[in-house]
Amino acid sequence: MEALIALAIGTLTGCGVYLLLRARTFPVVLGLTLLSYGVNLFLFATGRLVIGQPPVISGAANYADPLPQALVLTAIVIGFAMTAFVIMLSLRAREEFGNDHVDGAPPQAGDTA
Amino acid sequence: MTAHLPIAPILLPFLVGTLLLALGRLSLPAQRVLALVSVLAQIGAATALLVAVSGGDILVYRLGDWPAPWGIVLVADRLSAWMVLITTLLALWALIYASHGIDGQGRHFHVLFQMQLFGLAGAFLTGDLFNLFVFFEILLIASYGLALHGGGPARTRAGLHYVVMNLAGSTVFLFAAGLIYASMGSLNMADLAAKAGTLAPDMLGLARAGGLLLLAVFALKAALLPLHLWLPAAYSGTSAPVAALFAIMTKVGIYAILRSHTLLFGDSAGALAHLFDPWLMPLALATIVIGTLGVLAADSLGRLSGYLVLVSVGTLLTAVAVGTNGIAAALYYMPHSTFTAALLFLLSDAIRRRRLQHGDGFTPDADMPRHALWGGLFFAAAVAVTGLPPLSGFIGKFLILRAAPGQPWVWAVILLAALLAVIALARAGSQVFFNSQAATVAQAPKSGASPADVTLSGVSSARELLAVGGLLGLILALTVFAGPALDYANATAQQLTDPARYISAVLGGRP
Amino acid sequence: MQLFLAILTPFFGAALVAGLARHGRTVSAWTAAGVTAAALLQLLPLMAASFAGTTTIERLPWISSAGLDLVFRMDGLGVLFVLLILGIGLLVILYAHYYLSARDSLSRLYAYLLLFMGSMLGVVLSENLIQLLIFWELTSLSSFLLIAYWRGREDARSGARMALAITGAGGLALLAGFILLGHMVGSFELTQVLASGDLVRAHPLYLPALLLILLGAFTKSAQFPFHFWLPNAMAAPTPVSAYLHSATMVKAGVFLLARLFPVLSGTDAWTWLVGGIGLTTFLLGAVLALFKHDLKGLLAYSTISHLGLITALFGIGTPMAALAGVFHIINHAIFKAGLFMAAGIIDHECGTRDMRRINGLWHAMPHTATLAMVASAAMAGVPLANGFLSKEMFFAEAASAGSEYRLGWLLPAVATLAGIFAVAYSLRFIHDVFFNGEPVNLPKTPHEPVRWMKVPVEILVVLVLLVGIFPAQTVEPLLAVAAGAVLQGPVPGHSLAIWHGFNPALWMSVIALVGGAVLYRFRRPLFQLHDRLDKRLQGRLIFDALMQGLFGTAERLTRWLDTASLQRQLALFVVSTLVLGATGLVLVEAPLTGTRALLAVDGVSLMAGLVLILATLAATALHRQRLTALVLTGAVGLIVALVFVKFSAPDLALTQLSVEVVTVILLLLALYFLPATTPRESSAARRWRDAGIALLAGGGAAALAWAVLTRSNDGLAGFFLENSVPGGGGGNVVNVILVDFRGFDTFGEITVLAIAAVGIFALLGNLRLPGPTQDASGRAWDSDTHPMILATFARLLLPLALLVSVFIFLRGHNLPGGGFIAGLITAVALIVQYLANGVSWTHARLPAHTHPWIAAGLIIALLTGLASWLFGRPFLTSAFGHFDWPLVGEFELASAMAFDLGVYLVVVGATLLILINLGLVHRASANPEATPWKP
Amino acid sequence: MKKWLPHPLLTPILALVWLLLNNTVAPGHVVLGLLLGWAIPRFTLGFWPERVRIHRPLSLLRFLGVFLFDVLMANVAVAGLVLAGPRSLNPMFVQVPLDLTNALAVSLLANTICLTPGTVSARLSSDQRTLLVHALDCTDPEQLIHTIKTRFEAPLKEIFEC
Amino acid sequence: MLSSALILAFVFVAVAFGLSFFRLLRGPSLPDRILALDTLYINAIALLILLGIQLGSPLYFEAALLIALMGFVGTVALSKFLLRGDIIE
Amino acid sequence: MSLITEILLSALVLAGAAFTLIGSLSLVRFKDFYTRLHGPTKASTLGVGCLLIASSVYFSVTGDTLSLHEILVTLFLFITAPISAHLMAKAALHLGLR
Repeated sequence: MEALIALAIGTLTGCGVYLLLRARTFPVVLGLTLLSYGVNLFLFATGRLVIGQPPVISGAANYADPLPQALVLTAIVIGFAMTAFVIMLSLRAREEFGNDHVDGAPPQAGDTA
Repeated sequence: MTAHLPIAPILLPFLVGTLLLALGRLSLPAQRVLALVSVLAQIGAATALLVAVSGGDILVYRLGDWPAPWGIVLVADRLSAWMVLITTLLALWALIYASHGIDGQGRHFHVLFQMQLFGLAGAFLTGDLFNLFVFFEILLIASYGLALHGGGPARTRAGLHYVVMNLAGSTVFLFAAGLIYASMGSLNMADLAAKAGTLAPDMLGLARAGGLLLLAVFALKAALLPLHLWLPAAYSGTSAPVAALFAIMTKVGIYAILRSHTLLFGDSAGALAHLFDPWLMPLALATIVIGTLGVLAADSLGRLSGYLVLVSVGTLLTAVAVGTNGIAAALYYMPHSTFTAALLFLLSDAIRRRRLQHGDGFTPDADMPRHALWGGLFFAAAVAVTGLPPLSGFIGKFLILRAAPGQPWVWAVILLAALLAVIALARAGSQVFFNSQAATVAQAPKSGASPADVTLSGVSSARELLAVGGLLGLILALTVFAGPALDYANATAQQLTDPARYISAVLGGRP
Repeated sequence: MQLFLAILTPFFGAALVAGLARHGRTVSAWTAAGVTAAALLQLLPLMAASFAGTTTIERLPWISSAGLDLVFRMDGLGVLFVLLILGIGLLVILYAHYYLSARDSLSRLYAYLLLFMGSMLGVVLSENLIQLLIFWELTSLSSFLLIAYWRGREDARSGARMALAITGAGGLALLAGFILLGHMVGSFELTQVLASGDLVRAHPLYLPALLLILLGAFTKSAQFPFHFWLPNAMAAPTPVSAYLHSATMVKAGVFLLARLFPVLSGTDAWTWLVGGIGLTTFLLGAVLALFKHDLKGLLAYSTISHLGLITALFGIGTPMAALAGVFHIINHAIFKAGLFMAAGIIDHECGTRDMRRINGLWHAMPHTATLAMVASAAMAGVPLANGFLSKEMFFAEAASAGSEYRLGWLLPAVATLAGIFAVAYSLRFIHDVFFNGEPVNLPKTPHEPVRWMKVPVEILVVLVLLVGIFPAQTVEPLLAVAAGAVLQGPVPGHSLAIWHGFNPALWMSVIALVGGAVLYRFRRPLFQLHDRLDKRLQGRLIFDALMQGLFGTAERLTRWLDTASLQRQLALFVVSTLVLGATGLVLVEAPLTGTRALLAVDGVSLMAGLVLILATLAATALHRQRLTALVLTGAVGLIVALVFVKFSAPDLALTQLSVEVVTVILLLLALYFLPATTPRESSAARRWRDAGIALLAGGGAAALAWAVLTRSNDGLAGFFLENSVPGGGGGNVVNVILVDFRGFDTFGEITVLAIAAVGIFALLGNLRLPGPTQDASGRAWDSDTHPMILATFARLLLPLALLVSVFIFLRGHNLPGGGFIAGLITAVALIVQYLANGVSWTHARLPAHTHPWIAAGLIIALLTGLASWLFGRPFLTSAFGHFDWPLVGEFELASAMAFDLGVYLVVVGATLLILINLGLVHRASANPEATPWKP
Repeated sequence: MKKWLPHPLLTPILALVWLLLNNTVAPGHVVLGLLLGWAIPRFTLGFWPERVRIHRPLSLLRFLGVFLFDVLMANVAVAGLVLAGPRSLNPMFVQVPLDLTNALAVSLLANTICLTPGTVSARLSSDQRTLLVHALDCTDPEQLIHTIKTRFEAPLKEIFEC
Repeated sequence: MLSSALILAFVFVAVAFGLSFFRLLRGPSLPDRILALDTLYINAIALLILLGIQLGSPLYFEAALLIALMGFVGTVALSKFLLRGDIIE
Repeated sequence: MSLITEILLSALVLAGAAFTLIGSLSLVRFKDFYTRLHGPTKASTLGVGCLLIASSVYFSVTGDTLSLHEILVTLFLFITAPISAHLMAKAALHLGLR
């Protein structure tokens, strides 16, 4: 199970990074979304994987570590706010530049893209 | 009330920011007054805090009355108080400058401004790693809004890059925090420092990775090579008062590096001790070099100032890397570099809006109104920023050099950088001020006027002068009272280099 | 305090003069002169004291902890220089008043001059070396202003920049040298430094310190190879040249040599460096001076040469030589200032300084001519002029010192040779200008200047003669105290007289005089030779080339580094992060896999995991079809939520699910205005590079996650689980952490959300994008804007959704849920109304601007936090209690719930504000009632 | 009256839902449920101004019964078709003319159609007179239309209209 | 017996997941993909309920509730996007 | 719990899972979009319905109180599922899928 989760985190991060390195705003936003999924899972994983022991006091013997969950919740919210902002910014850029290239200008021949 | 002193500089801007948001339809002048009052109050609070901690005791504020390391604590030691005071003082003049009209060119300037201060104060005062992340996000999201205030393609592009870079940075911060928690089992900095010594060997790798990822994040915020590329565009792109306020933003990164360098990875950190050492010095020196190249290559006052910020970052971190005396020197140099950077941004904006054709570019133009005055101000600013005598910049550089005997590289880089800065600024100054056809003071419309332009009414230019003069005054004060300032800096450096007091203050009896 | 005030006086004077600018030239002239006199008067008593042999030291504490107090020192050397600075200063002020044309602002010149004067005083009266350096650099700065006085002229600007660059560089070297010196001695104060000569000379750091300090001195005193800035500084007005470039600033270098003579001199390094450079400069300057057609150019090079002479004298290192050096400082200052002023008069009268055109002025201005001739006689070292005496001493020292060293004979030889050239250029100065036929088409017709313009020159010439004829009676005492201060010991026996009998020195003088005459007579071939070499040998050209190269390289490098490309920045960041993380993880010898017992994987999890991974990969692979990628991302989000459920984090699952919905809507809203597909721009190589980076990043993250997951570490969980119910009054520990244990995080978190909303609102401003009129495949949009069925059920769902959100909110403290999730549910329910019924319909029923909600939420959160102050508890301290009402039954109220209410409000407000305003971006959907509202 | 209790039907429904949500009939929750059931409609009044009238409560119940039964049947049938594979079915679009006018009724009908016999309501004509229905396996469109009209439309009509 | 039934059920749902995802990947048309996503949501509900029964904990129920309540919003938004482009107008 | 309830539960669980599976199966088996559309909207609703009843029974038996809130999920599904189906069909028609 751990391997599966680690693999998932890796994939999310990797793909996020790849999309982040694209030249248009929308892929970058998607990349950030994937990246935040990845990091949220990672942060969650720092509480280790526990099945069927949600940290809701019910007289059970032991519970999952609640702290990482709280942190992830905060992270999710902040991530959402940030994503929203970038999306908005991409629209603003679209208006200002007339295109959706992250550098404002579609690349010249042989230039970075 | 004194019991709540540490949280005062945090809550004040939050309160006012929220009020400004609630009273959305408040008239601009009213908003300005409110914001000004708030900033003055913050200066008061910050000063009180500084006085309170100057004796050497460390104030700990347990939020929610929960003990560390479980609850979040605010920790006010000499360093934090120093940074907060610098921030508030800077904010005052930036605000005054902004109130000459730039704040009216978009919505919610003052809300964002106050929230920015909220984030800054929190970042400097919190004693919890994840809470630091949260406050980073606050000051970043506010800075996003501010950076884009006013609009225009160049600004939007720079803003976009700035935002995306910092989002990537935030992600890495989360990875780092996760690693630290996973390996060291805490988020409270003091607790981490206490646990660092006795770290299980199989956790070492994770902890080290976490620490170095932190370095990456802080380096990005501080614009340390090679993560500096966002800075010049972002700073020269945005509106002047915001750029001035941003002078403190890089310092946040430097503060974070300094804090973790001394507290988390200090001498007592066992296997984690001196984690940053192999990286800090070379990167800092390289930053100075690259920054200086940029200074030489700059074609406008704005970019020039941007790169000068870079140089100051490099200088500060070099000093930090030197050791205790270096840290003291850095702490003295910190306010100087902050204020001078702000001063330069404000000046170059004021000059830009006064020159007829070429804005702040290095091309001859007609004399601006009150040529001599602005020329003189620029000369003073140049002296300050290049570290020429007699202003505080020289003292700072002198202290740094003095702290690093037998490190020829540091000497060579810092001195050469200073020389090249002098050359570059001499060229810039003589191009902008000396080489100009006299007369023709008429305000012809500037070609390609940027949206940040406002008509030069008497009031506005009075406010500009007030702000610029205020910053110059701060620099002068820093020069005249260099003695006390340095004593404080020395005391701070001492406090930083022995974290035991910090730890015991936060964790109470626990070691 | 006196010294300090005296030094401050000129600075205040500068401000004063600048302030009085509009009151006319005479006023500023008198003010400037008055200020100078005042400074002199303040210093007189102390100078008298040091004549009596006492050294005055004043101290003002400044940065004591860094050994940098303001300490001033008045001793013999100080006296000498104070006299030069202020005395000649007065004359220059008088002279400038008549020299400067009415167009130029006299007050500006005076202001700068006084600035310089003050700095110079500071240099010569400093006890603390660092403080000395501060003033030293100030002289550089003020000379920059003075040289660039005629800011309109390119040569003035470039000359000023060059002077600043070179002297500035020297100053920085000097700073380094001084810090080293202070490091060796343990103090920056001259008293200690001068006392510990032996210690310093024995110290391993002696050589570097010496080199750095000499660098400073030589740049300032225009010694070879840094001499070339001085001729270019001649673009300055002549009074400035007369003051800075003959008497004072250029003397600062040799002053330093004199000041530190007891500490640094007496080693071979000193002798060879200082003596060698001095001699070279002496000769070089003399030679070049001969060929300058520009009057001031000639004088500039002769100054260089004489400075070389003085340097050489200090280099020889004997007390006698030092004394001679001091003596020549005096003499050169006097006659060279006079010569510059004379040259200025000539320039002023003829409108040019080209000696090929200025000829035979004898008839036009005999008076000036006489003055100039006497002065240049001193320059040539003709008996009865003061220059002769010191030069004679020099020859004597050269002769005697020469006998001690191998190759020593070079010393007198070179000295004599230089002497010959000195005589030659002095002759030229006289002969070319005042005789040698008629003037060649001068701009003006020259005649004697106004009376007062000549007075300063006359005074100086008189001094030349007085010193030259009755040295013992006039200059002796001054020389004695000065030399005493330099040597910090007994002054060697010497007799200042014109006639010492037939000794080598006399013969050398004779040879110089005769040889000079001859050389001048046959100068033509030399001139041709020089003109051929001159093109290549100019220091200025080299300097300019250097600057060009510097700026060029900087620009190229910066342009290469700083392409405003986001992708490069990101790539750099990712790579550096990888490097740092890797070094952290790899450089310890612990296995990656830990010892924790692992969970077995079951079919569903495997399937879900695979779906997650494949969906992610697919979304990346298909990212060009943006909508498809979006749908796939939606699937990813769903599975992430399922993962949270699976591993006992129901709260996270709920949050993730609701955020997911909002995010999808957000992205769709944006996608409407963006192209439907991403063009294929990146080159294959680049895609591979990125893929590589991505692979490494993913691998790294996976490795870290694996390492974390396979190690156990009980974090802080225990405390939270124990205290959640008793301390926080809630069973849902996660929620209790959020609103209580770490409520401050949440406090910040909602602020972030609020600021984001506000920032977005501000950012959108009046942003109005035209939506595409047809979809990507060119199909027109469907006509049905609000499908009726959807509309109906959306309304039907609203109350239900609200009910659910209330439910989620209330249970949050004890069971999965809470303000944030509840807020999102509410927000989504309302957004569905927008989806189904459109903006205008909904705005008729909902406020367009939810700022008040956000503000209210924040304030509620704040007040809940502040409430605890009333009970003397810290911010955000929570309280809760159980109540029992009839009929209602027992229920719990916690202050944390109020806090959570704040969260709820902020979430609803922020989410709506963001989405609605995004929806309003479309021109069509922006109806007046909803147009952005002015704050 | 209308102002204070806009949807007399909604209140008990919401109260019921509330109790279901909390899985309890504790008096406190009953009170709270009724309170919410009263408050929420007040707040959402703007979104749902017209009051819903149930003319024949009994036929509503009968309709519900029929509906649930058909759902069950439809599901089984579709499941069978799915298992039988694509060859066994012949899908087609059918235009169903509508007599209903009430928006809610139409929507309910559309929903019902979606959930019951192998059909999905695909598009409502702009004049809301005809509903385009896609049938998974239909041999006789007339038959289908007739079923829909009699089985669902009629009861809905008598419940919500006339 | 229940446990074994649950295991079998899990397998069913897992397969259902796979099938829906296949459609999601395969497309070909966007409505197909949206439909697949919608189905994934419904499968998720099933999964959650099964999980709840298996772990004997009611804490997972709200997740199912939430999906049932809000899962369709995404689908609707996507469809509306295909229909109108501008989903909030 | 008693054998009968266990049998009942097992049956319900299996039936539910099976229907869910069939619903998804239709996505793969059918050739065109409109036919695929039927699967999820119907089979799945029933499948989920069965599972919900199962869960309701289970928690009513194991837990101390009657657990009926599962009904709500079904209720919501009955409201929402058709809407999505309807709109998807509408979109498909708009795109002119055959």
